[in-house]
Amino acid sequence: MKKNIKLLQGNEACVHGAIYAGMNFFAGYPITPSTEIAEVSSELLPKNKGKFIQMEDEIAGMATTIGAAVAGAKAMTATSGPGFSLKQENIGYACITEIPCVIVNVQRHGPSTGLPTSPGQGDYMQAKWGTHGDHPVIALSPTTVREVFELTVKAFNFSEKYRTPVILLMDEVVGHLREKIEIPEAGELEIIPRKLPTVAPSEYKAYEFTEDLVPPMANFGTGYRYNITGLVHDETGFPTNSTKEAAKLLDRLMAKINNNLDDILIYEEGYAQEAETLFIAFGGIVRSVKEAVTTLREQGHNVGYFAPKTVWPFPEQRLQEISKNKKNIFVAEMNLGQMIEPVKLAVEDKNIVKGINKANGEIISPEEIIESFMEVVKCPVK
Amino acid sequence: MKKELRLSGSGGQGLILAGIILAEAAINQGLNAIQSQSYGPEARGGASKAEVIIGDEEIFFPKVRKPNILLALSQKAFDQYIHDLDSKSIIVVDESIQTNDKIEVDMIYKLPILKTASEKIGKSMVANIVALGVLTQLIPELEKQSVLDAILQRVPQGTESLNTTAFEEGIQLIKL
Amino acid sequence: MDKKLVIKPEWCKGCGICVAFCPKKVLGLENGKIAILDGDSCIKCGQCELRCPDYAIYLKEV
Amino acid sequence: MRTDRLPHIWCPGCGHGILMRAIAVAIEDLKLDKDKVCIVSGIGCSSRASGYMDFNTLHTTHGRALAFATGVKFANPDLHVIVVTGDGDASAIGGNHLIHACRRNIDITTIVFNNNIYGMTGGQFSPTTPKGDRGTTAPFGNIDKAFDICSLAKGAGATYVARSTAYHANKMIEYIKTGINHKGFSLIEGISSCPTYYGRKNKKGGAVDLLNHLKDTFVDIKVKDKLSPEKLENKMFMGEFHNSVEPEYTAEYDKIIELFSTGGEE
Repeated sequence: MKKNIKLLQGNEACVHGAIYAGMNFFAGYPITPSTEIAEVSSELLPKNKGKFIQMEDEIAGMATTIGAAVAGAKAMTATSGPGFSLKQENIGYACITEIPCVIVNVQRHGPSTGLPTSPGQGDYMQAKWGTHGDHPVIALSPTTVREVFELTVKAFNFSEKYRTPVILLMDEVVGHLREKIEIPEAGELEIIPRKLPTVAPSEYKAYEFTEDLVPPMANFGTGYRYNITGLVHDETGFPTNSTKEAAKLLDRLMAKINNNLDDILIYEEGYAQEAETLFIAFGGIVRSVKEAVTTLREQGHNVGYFAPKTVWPFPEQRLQEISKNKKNIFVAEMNLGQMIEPVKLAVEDKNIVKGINKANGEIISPEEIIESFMEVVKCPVK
Repeated sequence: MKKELRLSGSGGQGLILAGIILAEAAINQGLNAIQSQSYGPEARGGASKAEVIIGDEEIFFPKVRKPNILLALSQKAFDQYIHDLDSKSIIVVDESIQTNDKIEVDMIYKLPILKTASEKIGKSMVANIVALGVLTQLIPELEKQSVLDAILQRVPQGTESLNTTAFEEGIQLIKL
Repeated sequence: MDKKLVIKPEWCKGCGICVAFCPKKVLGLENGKIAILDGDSCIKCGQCELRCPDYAIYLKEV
Repeated sequence: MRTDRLPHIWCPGCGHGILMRAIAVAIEDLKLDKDKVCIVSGIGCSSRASGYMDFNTLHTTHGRALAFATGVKFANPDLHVIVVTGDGDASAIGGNHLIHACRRNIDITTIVFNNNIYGMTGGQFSPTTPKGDRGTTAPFGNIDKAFDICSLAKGAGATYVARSTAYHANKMIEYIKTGINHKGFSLIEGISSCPTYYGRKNKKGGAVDLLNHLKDTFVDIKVKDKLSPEKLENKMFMGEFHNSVEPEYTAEYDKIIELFSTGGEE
C-alpha cells in the first residue's frame, strides 16, 4: 500500500526524477543550496551504471555535461546563483549547437554570494537572458517535492524532444523541503528518447531543416562523423559567415520552441477564470499563494491563482485569456519584480498589476499576501 | 488537524534527524507532513532547528509560524526560538535550561532529557531519541509504534536496542 | 614502390617553407605559388610535404 | 582531412598547418577507426583544426575544450579523444581545466599548438610569450614570466609529457602516436610559429626564419648532459619529459560501477 511513498527533500527528488528519466551522467561543482543533488547523484548514478564527476569549477561542470550528451548520455548538472552565472556561456553553446541537457538552478538570495542558505527567485530573468545573444530557453519551476520529480522528467523530455538545454529553476524553499512523495511506477510517466538519424552517414546533415525543425542528433562514435561548433553554421554543421545562414539558424532555433507552446507550457490554476483578483507566483511562493487564496476564499473574497510551471516561455496567451475580467492582479515573487514584466505584457490593463516582493532571503508568507490584498481592496486605486 | 513543531538545540544534537523521523512516522500513518531545517553556520554548532508540520490536509506554507510544541535542548536555542508562542503552545526543555516565568504558554515541561541519555542510557548522543519519546506522548495523533518504526529505519545498524531503550525512557519521562 | 612529387598550387599560400628546406633546390615560387623548377633532382625525401602548412605539396605513391 | 574544407584559414607560413598534419599522420599510422576518433578544440587559431579533420569534431568555447572532452571521454571511454588547443586557450583561460585533467589522469591526448601569442585576436601576448617580447597589449615588452606548459602538465600529474616543434615534425608525429597509445593523460606541446603577428612584432622574420629559429634553438632533452655549457646557451629543450603508468580515471570509475552497481535504484 505505501510501498512507493517516501519523505524526500526536493533536491533528492530531483535526482530520483532524473534517474527515472534516464539520466546516466552528472557533472557539477558543489554549491549551496543545490549540493544534495550532486551528493545523491554521486551515490545513485554508479549504482545504476551511470557516471558522476565532480569538476574543478562550475564552467567545467556545464562543459562536461554537454560533452557527455554529445557522446550519447542523458546528462544533467546542478548549481545555484553564482554557479548559474558562471555556466551561462556554455548554456548558450548548448542552445546554438542544440545539445540536449538539463541544468538545475536551486535559487538562493543574490546578487553575488548574497545569502547562500536562504531562498530567492532573483534568477528568473537570468534564466531567459543570462547567456548572450538571442536564443531559445525552456525553464520549468516546481512548487512541491512531487512536482520536482515530475518536472525533472519533463525537463529531460523537452531537452531531447526539442534538442535544447532545459533549465529546472528551483528555489531553496522547495530544494530543501522534505515532503511526502509517491514515486511513480516505471512506465507511469512518459520518457522521450533522443531522435537519432535514420539515414546513412553519407546522407546525414547534422543541422538539417526538417519539417519539425528539430534535426535528428547522431551521438559521437556511432559512425556519423560531423562537426559541432558554437560558430554560426549551416545545415552541414560547418561554420559560415553568411548573414543569411545566421538568420536562418536563429529563426529555426526560436521557431522549434515557439511552434510547440501547446506542448511546452504547463501551468496550474485555481478559480483563475472566475476570480476578481488573481494571484500569480512560481516555485516555492505558490505554496504561500495557495494558502492565502484558501484563507481569503473562506472569508468570502473572490480570489484565484495562476501558477506557471513553465516559466519560460511565459504562458502569455493563457494569462491574457483569464485576465480580462480582473480587478486586481498580484504577482508575488522573492525578488524585486521580475515575472511581473511578462505578466504586464500579457495583461491589457497594466494598472491592475501589482507586485508583492520580498528580496531579503525570507519566503513571502500567506499573511503578507493577504495583507497586500487587504490594503488594495480597502482603498482601491483608480 | 494541523500540528506545528519546532525542535531546537545545539548543532550535532541530532534534532534534524528527530524532525525527519517525526515526519516519516506521520506519513507512514497516512498523514501529511513536511520538514525543513536551518542551514548554514548555525547548523554546525550554534542554535540549530528543525521544523515539522503534521496535518491531515495538504500543507502549503512550509514554515512554522505558531509552534504547537517548542523543544529546546540548549539555552541558546531556547532564547533564540522562544518567539511566536502563544497561550496554546507547549514548551519542552531540558531541565538544565533557565526559563522565564513570565512566558505565557499552556504548559512548560522541564525534563532531564540530556541526563537520561548520558547517565541512564550512557550515550549522550541518543538525547534526540529520548526527546522523541517525550514528543510522542505530547502528539496524540502519532502512534507510538510508527514513531519507533521510523526511528529504527533511520538509526545505524547495531544501535536498534539502544535507541529503543532511549525512546522508551523518553516516554517514561512524561506521564500524562 | 615509386613516388611522385605532386603540387596543388590552389592550396599554396606562398610561404616558401618548402623551397627553403628542400635539400636539392627542386622548388620555387612562381607568381607567389609553388612550382617544381627542377623535378629531375628530386630525391623524394619528403621534407617539403612534412613542413608544408597548406598540404599543397606531397609525394604520391605510383 | 576534410579536403573540401581546404585551404584552411591560417596565414601563410603558419606552423599550425604542419602540426595538424602531424596529428592526421599519427592517426593514420596507428590505423585508428575514424568513427572512434573525437577531436575537441576550444577557441583560437589552433582550435580551428577540428573543422578540417574528418572525425567526430567538437569545436567548443574558449578555454573549455578539456572540460568538454572530459565529458565525451567519460561518457564513452571507447573513443580516442584528442584535444587540440593553443597556448592561450590551454594555459590562460583554460589553465584550471588543464591542471585538473592532468590530475585525474583521464585518457585524453592533448596537443598544444604553442605559437607564443594570441593570433586570432591580432597578436596580444599570451602566458607563453617570452619575457621582454612584444605583443599588441605589450607594446613596451612583456613583463610577465612565461609558463612552461610541459612542466606545468607534469607537475599537475599528466603521465605522458613531450614537446616537439613545427620544424621537428617527424618527432611531433612520433610523440603524438605515443600519446594516443598511452593509457592516461598525455600532453604533447608543439612549438608553432606565427609569422603574421609574433614574427613581425618581434622582428624575428618570416615563416622560414621562424622555422630555422626552431631548428637552431631546440635540442633534445636526451643530449642535454652531453653538451657543453657554451653549446647550451640560449637553447631550449624538446623530447619526452615524462612517461609513467598510473591508474586511469575512466577505468577507476568503471571499478566503482562494477563494485556498487545494483542494477536498480536504491
